[in-house]
Amino acid sequence: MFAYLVRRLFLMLVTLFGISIVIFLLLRIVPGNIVDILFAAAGYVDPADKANLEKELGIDQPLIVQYWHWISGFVRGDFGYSYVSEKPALQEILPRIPITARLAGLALLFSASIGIPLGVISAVNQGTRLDYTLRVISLSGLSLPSFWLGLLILTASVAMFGQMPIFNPNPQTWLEAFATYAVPAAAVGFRSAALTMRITRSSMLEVLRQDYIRTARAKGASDAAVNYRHALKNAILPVITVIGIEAAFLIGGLIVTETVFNIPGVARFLVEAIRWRDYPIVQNLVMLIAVVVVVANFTVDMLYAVFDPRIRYTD
Amino acid sequence: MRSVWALAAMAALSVLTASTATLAGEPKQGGVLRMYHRDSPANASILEGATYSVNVPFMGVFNNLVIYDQHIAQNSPDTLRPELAESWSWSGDNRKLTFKLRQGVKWHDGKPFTSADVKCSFDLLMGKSQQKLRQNPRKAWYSEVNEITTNGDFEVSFDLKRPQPSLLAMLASGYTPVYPCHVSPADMRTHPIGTGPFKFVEFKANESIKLTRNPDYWKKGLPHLDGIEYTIIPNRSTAILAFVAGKFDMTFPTHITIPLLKDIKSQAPNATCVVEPTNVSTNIIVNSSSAPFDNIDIRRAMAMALDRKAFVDILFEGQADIGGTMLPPPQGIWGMPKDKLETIPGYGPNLNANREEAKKLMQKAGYGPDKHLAVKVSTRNIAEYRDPAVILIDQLKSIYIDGELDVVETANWFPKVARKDYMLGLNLTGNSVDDPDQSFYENYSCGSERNYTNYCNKEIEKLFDVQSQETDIAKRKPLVWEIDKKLQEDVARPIIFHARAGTCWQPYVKGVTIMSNSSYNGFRYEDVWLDK
Amino acid sequence: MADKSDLVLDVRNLQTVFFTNSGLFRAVDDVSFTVKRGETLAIVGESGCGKSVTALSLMRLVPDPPGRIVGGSISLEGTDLLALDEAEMRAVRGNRISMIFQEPMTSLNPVMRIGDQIVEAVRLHRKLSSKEAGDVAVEMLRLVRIPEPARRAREYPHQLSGGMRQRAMIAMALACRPALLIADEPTTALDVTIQAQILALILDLQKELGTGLVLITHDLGVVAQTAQRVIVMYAGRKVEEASVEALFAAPKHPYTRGLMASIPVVPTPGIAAPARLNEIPGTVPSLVRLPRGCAFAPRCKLAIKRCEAEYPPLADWGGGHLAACWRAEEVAEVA
Amino acid sequence: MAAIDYDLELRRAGAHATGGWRRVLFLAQRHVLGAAGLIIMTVFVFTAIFADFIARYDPLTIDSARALARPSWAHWMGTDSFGRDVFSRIIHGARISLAVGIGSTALGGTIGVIVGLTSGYLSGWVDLVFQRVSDVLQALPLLVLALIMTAALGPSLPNVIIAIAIPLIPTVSRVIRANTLALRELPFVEAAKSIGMSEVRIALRHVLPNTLAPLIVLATAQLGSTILTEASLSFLGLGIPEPYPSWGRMLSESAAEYVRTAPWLVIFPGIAISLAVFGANLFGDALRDILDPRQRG
Repeated sequence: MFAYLVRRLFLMLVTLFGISIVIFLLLRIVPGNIVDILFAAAGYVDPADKANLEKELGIDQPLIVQYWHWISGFVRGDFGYSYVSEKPALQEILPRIPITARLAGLALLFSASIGIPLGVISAVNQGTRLDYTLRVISLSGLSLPSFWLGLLILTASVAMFGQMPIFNPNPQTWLEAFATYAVPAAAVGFRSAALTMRITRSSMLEVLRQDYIRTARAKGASDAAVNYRHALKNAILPVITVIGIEAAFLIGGLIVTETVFNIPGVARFLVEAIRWRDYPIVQNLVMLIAVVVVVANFTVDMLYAVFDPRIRYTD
Repeated sequence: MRSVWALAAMAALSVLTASTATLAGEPKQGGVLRMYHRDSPANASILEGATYSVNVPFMGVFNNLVIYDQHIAQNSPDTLRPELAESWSWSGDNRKLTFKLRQGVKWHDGKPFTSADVKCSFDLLMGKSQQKLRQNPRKAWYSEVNEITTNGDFEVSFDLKRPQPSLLAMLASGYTPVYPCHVSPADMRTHPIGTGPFKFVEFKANESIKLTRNPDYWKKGLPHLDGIEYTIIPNRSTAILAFVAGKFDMTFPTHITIPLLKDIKSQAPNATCVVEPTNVSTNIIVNSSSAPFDNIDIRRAMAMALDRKAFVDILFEGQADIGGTMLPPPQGIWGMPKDKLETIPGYGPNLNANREEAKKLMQKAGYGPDKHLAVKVSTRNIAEYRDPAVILIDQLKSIYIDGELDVVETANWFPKVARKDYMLGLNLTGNSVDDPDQSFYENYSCGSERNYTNYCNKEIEKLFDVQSQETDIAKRKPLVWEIDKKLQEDVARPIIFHARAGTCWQPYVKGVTIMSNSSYNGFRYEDVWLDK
Repeated sequence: MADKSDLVLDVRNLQTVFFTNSGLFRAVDDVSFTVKRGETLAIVGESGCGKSVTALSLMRLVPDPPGRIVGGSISLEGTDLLALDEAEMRAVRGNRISMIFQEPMTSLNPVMRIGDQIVEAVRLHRKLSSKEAGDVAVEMLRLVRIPEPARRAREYPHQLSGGMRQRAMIAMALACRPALLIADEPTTALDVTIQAQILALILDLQKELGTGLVLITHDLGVVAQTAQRVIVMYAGRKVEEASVEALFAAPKHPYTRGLMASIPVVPTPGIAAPARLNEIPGTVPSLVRLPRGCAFAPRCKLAIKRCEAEYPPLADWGGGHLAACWRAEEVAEVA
Repeated sequence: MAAIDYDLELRRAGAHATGGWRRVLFLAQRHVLGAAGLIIMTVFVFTAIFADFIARYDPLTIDSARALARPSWAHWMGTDSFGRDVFSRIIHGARISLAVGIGSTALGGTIGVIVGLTSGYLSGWVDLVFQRVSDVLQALPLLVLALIMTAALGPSLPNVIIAIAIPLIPTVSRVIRANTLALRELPFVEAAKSIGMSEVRIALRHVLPNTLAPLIVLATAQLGSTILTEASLSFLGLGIPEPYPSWGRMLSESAAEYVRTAPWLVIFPGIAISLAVFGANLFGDALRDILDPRQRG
């Protein structure tokens, strides 16, 4: 177990190192830098001013120096200063994380609490009209562009209630807080709920064919007992994996949803930072996301061990 | 010394009358004005910015020496009002402009405002001070200024190389606030300190900008508002939905396109909406240094093929203006009259005749129905740029030119233009003040940084100087028209149209005036109030 | 025939079919047999002959679709199982009739503790508290000779060896003292050394509890060791039925003869003969396109014209020795 | 015992449809949703190929006189703010969506197969490196990667295809690698090895064909999501540039402003995207059921 953990940890570090290189290089390949953007906003380019600014920000230095400067800072928790706001990058990033985390958490909750039960229902009623209906709904969840859905929701709510769920940074009541996040979370969560449902369904179908299900029936167990006590507990594993992976993919959905619903979370902030070529923000934020993803994957593997007594990491 | 103290006093009086006239009823004190902001400005420093994304939220933090009357829509030399300067006067040779400064004004951090601050600000703008602006887009405005001198704590003079009446216009722009000496340019970017009606509270990038009432504002009883809060919403449809749903008291100024105005009117019939020219021209930058547009015939043909009315019809449902470099009348002060405008090739009313002529020019250059000219039209990846470019490409089809849109990201746009790595570019030029000096020198003088096309015509340059020194407006106007016409005929930077845009606010918002010939100067908001 | 009250199971003319995309598949075709209290009936045949489907039919666990019991009756202790509704059938399953499956590795729920799985079986049919049921589970584990039963009860299937798991399966199946136990190839997947132990255990417990046993196997050695009577199935049909002694002494069906061909000497009961089935030339016919006549005829050395035209009826060749062959009497001589 | 209609039961099981058209027809009945998906996909592909004949107007021609016309007989889906016919644009947009969908799936799939095969077959350090690289790619959010890629490459059709294809590679290569690893141990591969077949030949002749089913399943599943990714990129302003009628671009921010004054500008392209993706997903699901016996339900 210990050896396994050490190995996993090492691989995680290797992956993170790779990500840091990839994101660092990608950003430098993207033409233009913050100075170009600042001058674009100012409507002129002055080569001398530009060179000065680049020197001031340190983006005139050799790549290896820049990389070392960044990564050593990141490891120490020193994220540098945002090129745009000139505030500490950490201070820019941190307050936005809980917003996105809440949104993502709610979306995942939505996805799990709707996707798993519907997936089970669909599987145990395989081939019935109910199954078909649920499958069509779930597939449509995977087919609707989330920004389109968000836009329609917004428009409909203004048209019908004269109100719209726009982000409220300081909700007064619990209800307000819920309203702030629920609708956008539903818009993102619809897709992952659909995905969760599909995975649950196929996982359930797979499990329902297993010998031990027959054993359970041979004991005289009822359908409900077979489906929930025996099958679901086994079928949940792949679902956990998918929810874990989906957590990473959720970022994509969050970007457009945060844009449509104007939620000042990290996802939209990341896109803006890419647009501004704000290296300290983009690099550190992407690394943070990568750390979350890598840790999430690791957690999923550990959860496997909890849910599946067969798995003991000894490798 | 020709005194204008009297004039200044009269002007000060008219500020009072104008404001009382425009504000129906007794202004109510209090309330926070909630607006949305169209994007996240790079920083809070107006002197370093070149977009009204900075001006709108932060103009209220500052004062100028002089300012255009905030309640007269058309900025003109007649609407200049004193602000931090109590009065101003020109020397007899018109080469020295002296301001008497207001006393007892305090910066938001409590330090007193003096003439040193004025000198600091303009030395900073002229690049003469120890500290440097990270960017200084309007350095050229002060190219005729020799130096700034102070005389005691409350008098300051601008010493000019030659007479330049337009200097006052530039000093009155929202782009020309007075900065405090004791705050570094870097700090001004993150936490601006001014003397204005509103104090800066916070600016969260991509999220919000908050200002609060300055209780020690030197204009007693102002501002009426307790504060202004901007929520940054880059997505226009979301922003408009939120305004319609009553989440905001006011839209971002001049952010509502004409087609969307109908939408707001139908959804929020009580809202007040005003449509005014923004003094932003949409134009074509032509790379005349390389093929194919080094050929004047092809340049002319392109200019003649433009169906300006179609642009205006499609993008503005007819509500935009066609003119030359200067914003056309009646809102524009310096624009050519219609009859003069129509004598310029391509501006004539007979489109078919123009296009026939354009085709002939193209054939002369060796192109025709069987031999089309392939052209790339570069533009920025912003709807305001992209949409006219799409129309342009469609129109060029009529004269054997096959255009392809080349969408360029903001970061790459200016480097690309500077490299001359384009054939045609669709460009927007915003004029911060409706003034020929600002427009001509900035965009057309040899070596100017914003003269993207590097158009350089020494003869015209001389004419620039002539009109610039003319103090009599009536005499200056024909000079300006002549220059404008010449610029269009040279196809220096063909102007397609001058945009208009709408601003809407809820009926209880009072005291807002949208400027009709500039979208950079009207956001002091000290006497805006909420009637609720 | 023995006393009617002594009969635990009476299967008559059982017919189970599968509707597949290649046609109708008669997996069990008109099969009848009985099992007495404490008796062991072995069903033998090659894989695919319908013996497992017969077992599942008895449990009414044939997956539908595609399978369906379409005819006959299954009488367990006088109750016709085919007439019960699903809820009534559930009350019987695991209670009066239980089954042990071939694969101990996959037949236990991997994420449930062994004890819990037995407890579930008990509590489905007995009104016991979970503690009492837990005690029963440990008791059952002890009964199947699992050392340290209390500790094992708290373990998961993967922590047990194959043999242990099969013991646990047996414990589960017998937890409610069923009248009939069906063991579908219970030892096939196990090591040879374990096989005998498990078999011995089943027989011991059967004796102890007086349970009727249907043992499904393809291993004639096992049959000789354990069963009192044998049914031989081929292509979904019962082709021969006899007491073990009679069958081994003189098989009346060429197929049975073929099955025995690999065994060097006729084994005597009680002596382990780890003989496997010999390959009979040819292949099992497709159950969809069965010949009109005897299904074994194409592979049969004794086949005559009549075999192909007419299916031979099951006839009693003396002493309850049934066989479906036109030349039953000649089988024993043709070696 | 209730009487049983054997014929009916057998028909239900598909016994009458043993080959050719009858088999196809049966499968269509069995997988109604999949058949619907196939029809949608066929219409979609057909539309893309014959866009020039189906569209009633040139999708690029601007007509100020007809701007923002409501849906009518002349303009079935109305016109946009430039007076361009929305129906014609959607028809032509199918081409772009199809090009992006197929292009990036094919590109990502091909590279993924090569990487997966090499990685699974050679194992050792090659495998280790590929595995880490795909770890890296998978830890980066797909849309963020695509965003940076399009920013780096510039917005054009080929670049969008590349940007969307790259994040696909690890997904495909993982599946192929897993299959390859499993297949390597199988007797027929061992046999091929024993008769002296070269490794490359074994990989191409024996291993690859056997990973085809999961590959096809994966590819159809990805087809839909690539179309969605393109739409999201365009929505964020980084997809296929104007004036090409990409569906995502048609739905982008500026079009969204017309959601109430000219809802047809928003509704029809949205339906087009959803329908195409829905079709691809339905078809992919059915294909998985048919081709991947393990998943068959």
